[in-house]
Amino acid sequence: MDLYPAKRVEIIIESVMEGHLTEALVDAGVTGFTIVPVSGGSGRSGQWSGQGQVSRAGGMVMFVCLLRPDRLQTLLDSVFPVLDRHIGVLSVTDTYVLRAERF
Amino acid sequence: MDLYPAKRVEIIIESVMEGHLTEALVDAGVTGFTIVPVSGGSGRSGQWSGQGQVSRAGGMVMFVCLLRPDRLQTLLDSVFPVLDRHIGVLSVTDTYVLRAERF
Amino acid sequence: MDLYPAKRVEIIIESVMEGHLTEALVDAGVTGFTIVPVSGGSGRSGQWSGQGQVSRAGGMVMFVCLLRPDRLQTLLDSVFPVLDRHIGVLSVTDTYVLRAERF
Amino acid sequence: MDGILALAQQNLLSPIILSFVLGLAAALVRSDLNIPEAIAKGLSVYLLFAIGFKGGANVSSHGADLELALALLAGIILSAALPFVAYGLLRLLTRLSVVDAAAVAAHYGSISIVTFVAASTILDSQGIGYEGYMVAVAAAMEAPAILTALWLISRARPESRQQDSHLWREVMLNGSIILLVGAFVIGWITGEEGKRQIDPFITAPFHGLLCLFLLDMGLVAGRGLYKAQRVVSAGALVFGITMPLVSSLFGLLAGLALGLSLGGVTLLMVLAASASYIAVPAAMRVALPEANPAVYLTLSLCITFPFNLILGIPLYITAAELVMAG
Amino acid sequence: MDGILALAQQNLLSPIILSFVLGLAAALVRSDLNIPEAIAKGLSVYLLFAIGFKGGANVSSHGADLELALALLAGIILSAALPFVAYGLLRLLTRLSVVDAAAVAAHYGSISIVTFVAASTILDSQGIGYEGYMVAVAAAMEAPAILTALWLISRARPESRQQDSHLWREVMLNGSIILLVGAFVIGWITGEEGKRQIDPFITAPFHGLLCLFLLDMGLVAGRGLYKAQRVVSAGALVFGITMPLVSSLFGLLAGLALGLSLGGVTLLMVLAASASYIAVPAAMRVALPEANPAVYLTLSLCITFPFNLILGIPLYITAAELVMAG
Amino acid sequence: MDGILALAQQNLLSPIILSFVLGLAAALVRSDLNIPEAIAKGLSVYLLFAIGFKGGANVSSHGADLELALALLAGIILSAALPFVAYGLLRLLTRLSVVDAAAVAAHYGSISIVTFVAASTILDSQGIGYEGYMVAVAAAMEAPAILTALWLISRARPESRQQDSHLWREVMLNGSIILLVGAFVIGWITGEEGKRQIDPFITAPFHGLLCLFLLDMGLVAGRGLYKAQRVVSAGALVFGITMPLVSSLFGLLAGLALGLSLGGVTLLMVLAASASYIAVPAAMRVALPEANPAVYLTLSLCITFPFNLILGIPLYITAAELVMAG
Ligand SMILES: Nc1ncnc2c1ncn2[C@@H]1O[C@H](COP(=O)(O)O)[C@@H](O)[C@H]1O
Ligand SMILES: Nc1ncnc2c1ncn2[C@@H]1O[C@H](COP(=O)(O)O)[C@@H](O)[C@H]1O
Ligand SMILES: Nc1ncnc2c1ncn2[C@@H]1O[C@H](COP(=O)(O)O)[C@@H](O)[C@H]1O
Ligand code: NA
Ligand code: NA
Ligand code: NA
Repeated sequence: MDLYPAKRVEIIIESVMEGHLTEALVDAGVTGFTIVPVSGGSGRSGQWSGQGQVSRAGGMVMFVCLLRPDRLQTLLDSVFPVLDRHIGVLSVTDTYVLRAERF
Repeated sequence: MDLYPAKRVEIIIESVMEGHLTEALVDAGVTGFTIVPVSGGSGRSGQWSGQGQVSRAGGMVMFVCLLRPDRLQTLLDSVFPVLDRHIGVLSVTDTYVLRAERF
Repeated sequence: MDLYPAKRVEIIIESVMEGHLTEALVDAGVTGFTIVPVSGGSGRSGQWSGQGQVSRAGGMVMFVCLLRPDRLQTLLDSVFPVLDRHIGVLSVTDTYVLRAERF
Repeated sequence: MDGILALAQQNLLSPIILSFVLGLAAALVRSDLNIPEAIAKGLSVYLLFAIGFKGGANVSSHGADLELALALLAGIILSAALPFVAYGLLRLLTRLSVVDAAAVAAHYGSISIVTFVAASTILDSQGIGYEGYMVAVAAAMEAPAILTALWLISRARPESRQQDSHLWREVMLNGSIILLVGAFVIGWITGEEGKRQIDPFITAPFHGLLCLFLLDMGLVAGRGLYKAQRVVSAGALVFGITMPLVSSLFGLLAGLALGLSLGGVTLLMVLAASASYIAVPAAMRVALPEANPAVYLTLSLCITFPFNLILGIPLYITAAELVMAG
Repeated sequence: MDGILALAQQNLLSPIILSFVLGLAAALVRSDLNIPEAIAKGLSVYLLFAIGFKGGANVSSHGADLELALALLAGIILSAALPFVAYGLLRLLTRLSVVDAAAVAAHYGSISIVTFVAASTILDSQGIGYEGYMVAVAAAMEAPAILTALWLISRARPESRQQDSHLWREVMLNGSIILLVGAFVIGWITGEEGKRQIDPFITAPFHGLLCLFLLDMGLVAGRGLYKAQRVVSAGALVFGITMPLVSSLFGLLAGLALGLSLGGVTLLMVLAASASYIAVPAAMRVALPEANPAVYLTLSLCITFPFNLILGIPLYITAAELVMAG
Repeated sequence: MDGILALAQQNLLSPIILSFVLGLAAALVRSDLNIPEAIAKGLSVYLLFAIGFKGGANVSSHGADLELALALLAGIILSAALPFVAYGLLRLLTRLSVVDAAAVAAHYGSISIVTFVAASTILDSQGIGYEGYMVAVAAAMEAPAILTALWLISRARPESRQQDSHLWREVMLNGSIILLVGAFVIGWITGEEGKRQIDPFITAPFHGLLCLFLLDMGLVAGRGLYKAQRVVSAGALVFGITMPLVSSLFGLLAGLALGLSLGGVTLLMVLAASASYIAVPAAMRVALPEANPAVYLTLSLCITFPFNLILGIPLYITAAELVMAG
């Protein structure tokens, strides 16, 4: 059970952009990611909460993407145009994965 | 697209403390964080699950907070009194972010 | 408020395996973990979304487990048989925690 | 005696009780049957809204000013006083710490709205009337017990820290109290005309939705019972069954003193006998994080709630009937 | 004048308005009362399906071909034209940037389906009939305003980038439009026979479920009001109240020109006067991310929506009555 | 023949089928219309509870002991036997691996409860009666097919590993089976009196809630169809349509042998013809993780389910009518 170095990219972005970001990732060949729901938060534009919300306008989602270190730049290049004008944050963390051939 | 070092603080805490922790963070000037729902878990006090629960007493939430390394101490100082007597765990991970001016 | 080194293990696995994995972890003495709902994703088997799904067959969940570095191997040994034949990814990240005695 | 048994059996064989039993059984055999959290919360919103509204509409057509004020007062006193009884009984029967005992006591002074709803549904199906304002009494009884519990602790541990504003908000502005009182007021203001408009929503499907809610509660209670052995001593178990019986006597006396109808007396007994498992647990996590939630949740949800639902309610009806007939 | 006041009071004291007020009050005192997101979305699916279906079934029994086409056309023109009025008024009354003003204008050209539903419920309870196809007009008015807003910006900033396919999907295939139109078509196809089958679902509990939805909207609007002071200037506030009044006049003229019934004219006034807070905000996040959502959401949801719900609707009914009687 | 067409057309133009078609269409044009997961699960809890309860209450008033036992036995045999047919047909028509073919076979031996519900709703609206215990037969047919599939694999691959306790829990204590059987038993125990209490909940809104559930299924099936081309070969497609026809013949024979009523025979045909897409897929993920879920989900949910819903049910009714009249 060896562990291999990888990158964990976490992107928190507006719900309305979920489809765009998915497309951008898949187009860039980044086909492994997981989407986690988000229930609230706070940023420069103040606090928000998803409670009782019907519109998708206010909400956010979190993408978690594990990938080989050498693919990081491809991911960043494809994500940046989507993230650029929109509300959201991105972080990149060093991590280790099992079964490196999957990433 | 440069990446800047940052800290990723993850706090898993009882749902009833969501409001307190939010206030503590905002009071300490930590205004960027995201709240993720949690559906179950296990700890020293045994396993729990949010399924079918009406009361907020049993549930937990996860705060994810990205911030500049030099602001970490402020965050810890403001969070500790809230976390202290309550159920919850906190972890701090080194990470990298885009657009450092936002944090 | 000292911080102690720890490992953050994140396992994204099919919902149907939630019970198995919980048992495997608890049996291995890993009793601290948190389960986060997942709303969609993409992998080698294509994209999926939990929207409107009634069956548990399609969904996934995320386990987040903080533990002392010396317990990592125990965890990996107990998780591997469950993860092996099933859809899912595992990552291990270096992190720091408060109150080390809890882990 | 025959009356109780017949009533208990009839109760036991109603869809609402059997739905609860189904949930309990499914959880105990560890089926994956579950009601999503959002649906459970939605059902509780529905029940609180419907029961509050119906109570208010009833008051609007029957009037209740002084009577209502006195009943509220009696409810508040009961809620504030019963924790002393509970605390004493707990110290007698168990080895719980001061904090744990006080936390449990708060639950038993406060009330369980679903037990109240189940009881009023059973009264309806028996054709026994009751005062519409009893739902306001239920709301009034939610919080005072918490104050008594905090006082019990501050007496035992004078150094304990001051409670902050979060606690007060948790206690007084708790969502379920606001919704129940709000719906009551809406029902009162809009009266018969309002009732006519939303009646097909709050009356026709009520019984069935209560079944689903009790199914969910059975599931949650059944899951909790797994942990019960480790957490609940024999003494605590005895408490979980004795306390509602004792409390119901206080409810009975208060109901008679207020001159309530048979149904009203029964409901006051039920309120006194029931223990909170939604609002008070949340308040306790804020106010007394060191109290062990497994103790109070298990007692309230896994012992006292099923006891009241299955045996308690028929017992209280029969007792009220006997006393009021005599 | 007495008529308006009586109607306003009667409206104010109905369960639906009081439920909204309850939600607003609970949020303002910062209670933790909340409706889970999934339940709120489920309620909106129900309302859209029911209102769409009923409209379609109504058209199927009364027929509407040319009339319907003309009304749709009028709705599209209103939706496309009103943003110009809104934009002008905003530039006059506020210092909002071009982008912010255009984004707000898009909201006011488009419509709020809950305001429409509330108005038709009030008409029903007044016994005032209306054309079943008005719900199709509502659907037709959702999107055109967005195009006008984008045109306003592209005129002011010729360098602004081309919109991509995502925006068009967001605008034209928006879930609420599809559901409303789809249910309308289903109602139209299945007619009386279909209505008979699902009537106990779409009619009987409608009023009560609308109460719960408005309770939720009160909660959301109340939370939004916390931020309102910082975001909304006095000028914007004036806009949020003046604009619906101005728009309703356009609606009135269009309704008279189309020869609609009293109820139909009122509903067209309501559609013109209402501002979107579900579909357009989402489209704006995609199309104009640089516009400040706090501005348009606060204006639409926290100012104009409550105004229309509480005062606007009785006003529009009375105005239509006066004009059509005269 | 005219009968079938008329029936098919009438079926096609009913609100439930059109709601499914609406969902399908919305997903195919890639609208963002969606039903939250919690609401979809809540709807399925409702449908299972209501259909189980109604069946039980019906049995309680008509009695069914030996008949019921024989029908259950027939259902179990059908469920256990049909996977052999399916497996053979798949090996003939497709190049699926042993594991994939066995996994698909398990789905077709088991049943789809929504197809059953839709069929009984259509029978109701045609005024065709059926045995109340058919819902118990449905429950009994959920699991046996899984055992056959596992046996098929263990025969082909004797080295395959033993199944553990998790699988048995997944199969036998599956939430939907427990709920269906539990509600059936509750209906049986509480009978007419219980039915009277919760009838406005389980009967009046049933049709409408089924529409919303089918809308959701249309959305899910439509999203699945996107992947269908890549996954499903022409042979598999033929299987997805032929298999229900073949199975329904077995159901017809079994129904005639049991001496069921016209409605009962039709429902047994529907059960035999339908393929699971809730319980069996989850069991397959546990038992046969190496089987490709895209294959069995696409076949069951995107091919066979729509086929049965739209064409199959009218066909089975007509076939049963012809045979039983002859
Ligand atoms: N530093 C941060 N850490 C985590 N989440 C953040 C941070 N900053 C912003 N967010 C998330 O992004 C949303 C929008 O941020 P903003 O654009 O700054 O208002 C917030 O509501 C949070 O959910
Ligand atoms: N080591 C851990 N890693 C992740 N989550 C944890 C850990 N320990 C505790 N938790 C979470 O915190 C909750 C309460 O923990 P405890 O107070 O230990 O019972 C658990 O149910 C988990 O959700
Ligand atoms: N590289 C990855 N990063 C994050 N999540 C992943 C990754 N690969 C797979 N997943 C998750 O695991 C699921 C199944 O993956 P797969 O078995 O590759 O189809 C996906 O739908 C994602 O939710
Ligand atoms: Na009590
Ligand atoms: Na408008
Ligand atoms: Na079958």
